[in-house]
Amino acid sequence: MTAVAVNRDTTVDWMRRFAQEMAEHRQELVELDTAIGDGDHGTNMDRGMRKAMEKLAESAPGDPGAVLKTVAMALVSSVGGAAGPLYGTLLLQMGNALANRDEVDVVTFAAAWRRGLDGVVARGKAQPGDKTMVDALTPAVHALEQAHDLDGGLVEAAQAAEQGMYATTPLVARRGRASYLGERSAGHQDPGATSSYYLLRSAVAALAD
Amino acid sequence: MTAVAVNRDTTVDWMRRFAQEMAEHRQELVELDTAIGDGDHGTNMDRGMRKAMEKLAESAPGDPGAVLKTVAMALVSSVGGAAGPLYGTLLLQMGNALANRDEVDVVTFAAAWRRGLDGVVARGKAQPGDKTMVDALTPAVHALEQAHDLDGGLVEAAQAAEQGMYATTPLVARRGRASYLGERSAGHQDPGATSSYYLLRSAVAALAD
Amino acid sequence: MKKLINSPEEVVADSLRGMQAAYGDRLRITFDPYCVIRADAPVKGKVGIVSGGGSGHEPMHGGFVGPGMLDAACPGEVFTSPTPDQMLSATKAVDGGAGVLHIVKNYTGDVMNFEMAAEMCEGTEVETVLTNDDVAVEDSLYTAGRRGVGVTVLVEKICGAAAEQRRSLKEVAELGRRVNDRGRSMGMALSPCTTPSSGNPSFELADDEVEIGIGIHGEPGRFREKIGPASQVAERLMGPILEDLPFSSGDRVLAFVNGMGGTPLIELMVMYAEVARIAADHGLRIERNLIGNYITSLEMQGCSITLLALDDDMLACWDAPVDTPGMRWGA
Amino acid sequence: MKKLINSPEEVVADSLRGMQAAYGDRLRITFDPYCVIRADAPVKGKVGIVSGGGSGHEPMHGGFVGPGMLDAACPGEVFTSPTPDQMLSATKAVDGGAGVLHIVKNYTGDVMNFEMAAEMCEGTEVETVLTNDDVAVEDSLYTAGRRGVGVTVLVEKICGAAAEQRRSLKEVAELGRRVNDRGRSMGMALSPCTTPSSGNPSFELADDEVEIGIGIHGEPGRFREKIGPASQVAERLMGPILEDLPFSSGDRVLAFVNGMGGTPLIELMVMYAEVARIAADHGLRIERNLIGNYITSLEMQGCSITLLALDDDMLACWDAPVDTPGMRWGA
Ligand SMILES: Nc1ncnc2c1ncn2[C@@H]1O[C@H](COP(=O)(O)OP(=O)(O)O)[C@@H](O)[C@H]1O
Ligand SMILES: Nc1ncnc2c1ncn2[C@@H]1O[C@H](COP(=O)(O)OP(=O)(O)O)[C@@H](O)[C@H]1O
Ligand SMILES: [Mg+2]
Ligand SMILES: [Mg+2]
Ligand SMILES: [Mg+2]
Ligand SMILES: [Mg+2]
Repeated sequence: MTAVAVNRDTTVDWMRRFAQEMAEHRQELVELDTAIGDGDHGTNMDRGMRKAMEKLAESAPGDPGAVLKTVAMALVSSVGGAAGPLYGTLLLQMGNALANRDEVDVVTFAAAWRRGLDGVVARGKAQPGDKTMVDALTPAVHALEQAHDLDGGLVEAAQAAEQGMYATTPLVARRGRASYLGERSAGHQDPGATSSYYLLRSAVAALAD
Repeated sequence: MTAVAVNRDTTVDWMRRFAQEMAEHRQELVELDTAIGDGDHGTNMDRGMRKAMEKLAESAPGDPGAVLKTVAMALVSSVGGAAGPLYGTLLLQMGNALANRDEVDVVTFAAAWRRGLDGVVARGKAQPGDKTMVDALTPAVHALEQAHDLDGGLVEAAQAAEQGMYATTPLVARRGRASYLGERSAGHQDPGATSSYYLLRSAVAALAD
Repeated sequence: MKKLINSPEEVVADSLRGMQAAYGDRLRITFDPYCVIRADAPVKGKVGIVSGGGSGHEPMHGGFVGPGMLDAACPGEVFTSPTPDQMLSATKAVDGGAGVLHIVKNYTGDVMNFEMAAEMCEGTEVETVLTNDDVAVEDSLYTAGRRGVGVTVLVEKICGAAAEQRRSLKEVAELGRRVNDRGRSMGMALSPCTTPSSGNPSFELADDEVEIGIGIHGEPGRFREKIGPASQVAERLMGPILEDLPFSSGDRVLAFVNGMGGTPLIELMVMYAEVARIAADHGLRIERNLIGNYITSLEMQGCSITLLALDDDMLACWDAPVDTPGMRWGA
Repeated sequence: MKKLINSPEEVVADSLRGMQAAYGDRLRITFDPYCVIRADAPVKGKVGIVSGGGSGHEPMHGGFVGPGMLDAACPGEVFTSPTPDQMLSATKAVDGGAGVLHIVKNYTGDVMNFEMAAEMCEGTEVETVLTNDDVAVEDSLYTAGRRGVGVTVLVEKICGAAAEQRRSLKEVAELGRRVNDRGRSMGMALSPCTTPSSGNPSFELADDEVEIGIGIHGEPGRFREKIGPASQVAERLMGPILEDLPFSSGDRVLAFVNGMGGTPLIELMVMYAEVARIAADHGLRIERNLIGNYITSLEMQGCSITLLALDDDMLACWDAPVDTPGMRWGA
């Protein structure tokens, strides 16, 4: 295996790649959210990650935990909607778990993800199957927890997130704005699950090799 | 020639036929008015003539002058816009000219039309060539004044009105709502000139033979 | 055509029924002929103020009936001026012995119908203020002249206040004419409107086009162009307005950004920001403002801007209490 | 997409600049973060009232800031709930020592952001009133619950008046909850709206179709149908409202006919006539009414109806003076 690991620079790189994904897939996320929500998820995430990159440049945090907390705070104060508090909480709790850690191993990293996901569930009260980002995150965190090394674990986590994302399509939404649609929400992929998959995919690109 | 003349019954018939023309050509007049005005001329005239027919039925006026005054008052109080006062004035002044007359001859009838047209010009200040109903009425009244008998005179008057109506198409409007269009009013037939032609055409059908 | 109406024929009557249900304690609505009248009319010794015009411009005029503004309004059919019998009936209903002012927008139909009404108003002294503030129209002998638009709302408010102070008919009329003389407007549209009876849009605009200089009945404007940012739209309207009066540095003005009926308030606020910027660039002092849907064209999207060069009297009359469904303060 | 804006990114900031230019004497506008605050805040000893939500619903909420109503509003991006730092900043700015009430519409985003804000508001007592009056949404454990719509405007007005009377935070919050409990709403759309950032209509409707039960962000409703007369539309909305509370004969109500932003006032008046008829058929006494654009969805055409079963306290609070850009009387 390689020299890539979860440290300050790779975490910044991860966030940079995620920001890029949000910019590139902005319109896709807008369209997914137009179908079952209010059409702003792409704009919200793109705006938030731009702001996060500015904040990272300004404050130059020194470890992965601080990087994630900086991004989390930027998201909380610039995204709004459901995604702002949820992604904010996810990254804030991960950041808390990684506070003052560096060169993080897979076990620690998986635990940080678990803490982040717990935060998302505590905040949003969604269960797996409710057709939310939780459906992409839950199997991803689980995969990471089963993994023996970071590289393989991240790849499997991203695959699990992707499957979780696809699996939201037939579901009937029970949380968030899409729940107003009732049965009519079935047949559409969840936008938040989709952006969550991109978060995992960015992690693979930045942290695995 | 025939027994048809301008008397109470034929005047009522004239108005009835005009009401019918306004109902039938309502949409045409709306479309003409949409092109260079505000699209209500057909609705206005149709509403007015319906009301006029109601009033005629209620009040059963006894001579041509009274018939025309009844219609005039109904138009004034139900048409609105430019056409209400103008058609109201036209028929009111004709009615005044024919007050207590019956079995009216062509000279008297032509004089009544002249008085009506003068009223329209006094009220609206339009000159021939301004692209208004005056462009249909002026040659029609002139033709009637030249005529030796009612039948021939009415037919010629209606033909003159028709020509006057067509002749409005190339004109640039200088009165009424169409004048806001300036040069862009050219190329469209004037709605008021069109309804005026129908007034003459109805007269032929009811009063000539 | 999709509209919240029962039928094209009944829309004016139905909306008046709505006003009666909503404001019957303050307004008296008559249906034959259509009039909206202050419940306490005639107010003895006060000049009565009557306005009127086609429907479809709500809240103008019916929504401006009440203490401090109009004594009566005569609503015509949609975009069709009302008839003399309405104005006669309204004039008689509000004649408190001090005469009645007719506020008339300069359209051929409105002018002629109000003229006929004035001729019929024997026994009541009537004065007329004609509004013709739309700079988009060339004012010449060879047209029907400038249209009356946004300034009409300001004339109604200011004359209404002057009448409450028991000024004479002549004084109220002169003030109204001064407001008209010192006010200028211009409008634009992003989309047309459809009258219930015609069922078709008043004009067609491409997906990226706007019409500059539009009238409130969908009359076409000065020109069409590709839509630009709000800053550009504001300049297109403010330019001709500022030139026309002309307004000069140091003038105190009332700035009125009016929605055409289908424009969201957030866009009117964006427009107001641009108007304020341009006014400041010209050294004008905006002393008062009015932002919202006041003189509309059914569901048309777009806006108009009106600037009024204020004097102390107008300012005081503007600030005076008004208590109508469409404009209310100090009461 | 044709809009009077400079750019999709700047629309909220530009509209706030417009508010600052127009109402800068009465409102303090901050841009980082976005807040609209009463110029005289904090009012000592008075409960501060903070509301907020996505932009695009104007005049709600920024237009309701002023004496007698809100102390501050937090505007989010268009149709996106604002962020906790805005609410924190607004809460601190209006804390006059008697605590601060947050008025929150029940949407996942709004609820979570306000929750985070409340967690951050150390040193200030905060109570929250959640509005969820939209009967179009099934209220169950398996949905996000009913949306907060028209009743929010009434809660803001009534709580605003109660706070001016120096009632305690608990009392003001309880009154707000009672208003929410006794109010029900339902909306419909004739046409969708387009957010500046997406540039595409929120949904598609056929030329002769309406959507019944729509949300204020273009969320789809209960069903679609061919458009019928206004009387039928009113029944579609009034039926579920009347059943839900339930309202019973003799009840005194406030009837609120709200335009979605692109609906002409003449159509709202036609709708009000129908609402009044149906209310009368049910033996309800309409004691107060509100008709116009108060909680909108950009340029959407359509309307919503809200009924509130009034008690004496609500009635008195409703009638109390209010002085804001969007609602003004007695001042
Ligand atoms: N209660 C919840 N728990 C977890 N995720 C949620 C919840 N509600 C919504 N989401 C996620 O948020 C996404 C929508 O985000 P976004 O469009 O930015 O916010 P909003 O719905 O406020 O417009 C949904 O696709 C869903 O994945
Ligand atoms: N000043 C005028 N003199 C004579 N006819 C006029 C004048 N102004 C308008 N008209 C006629 O009235 C017609 C329009 O009538 P109508 O559409 O019913 O009224 P409005 O223009 O008020 O909507 C025009 O086509 C024209 O023939
Ligand atoms: Mg969304
Ligand atoms: Mg016309
Ligand atoms: Mg007309
Ligand atoms: Mg949103």
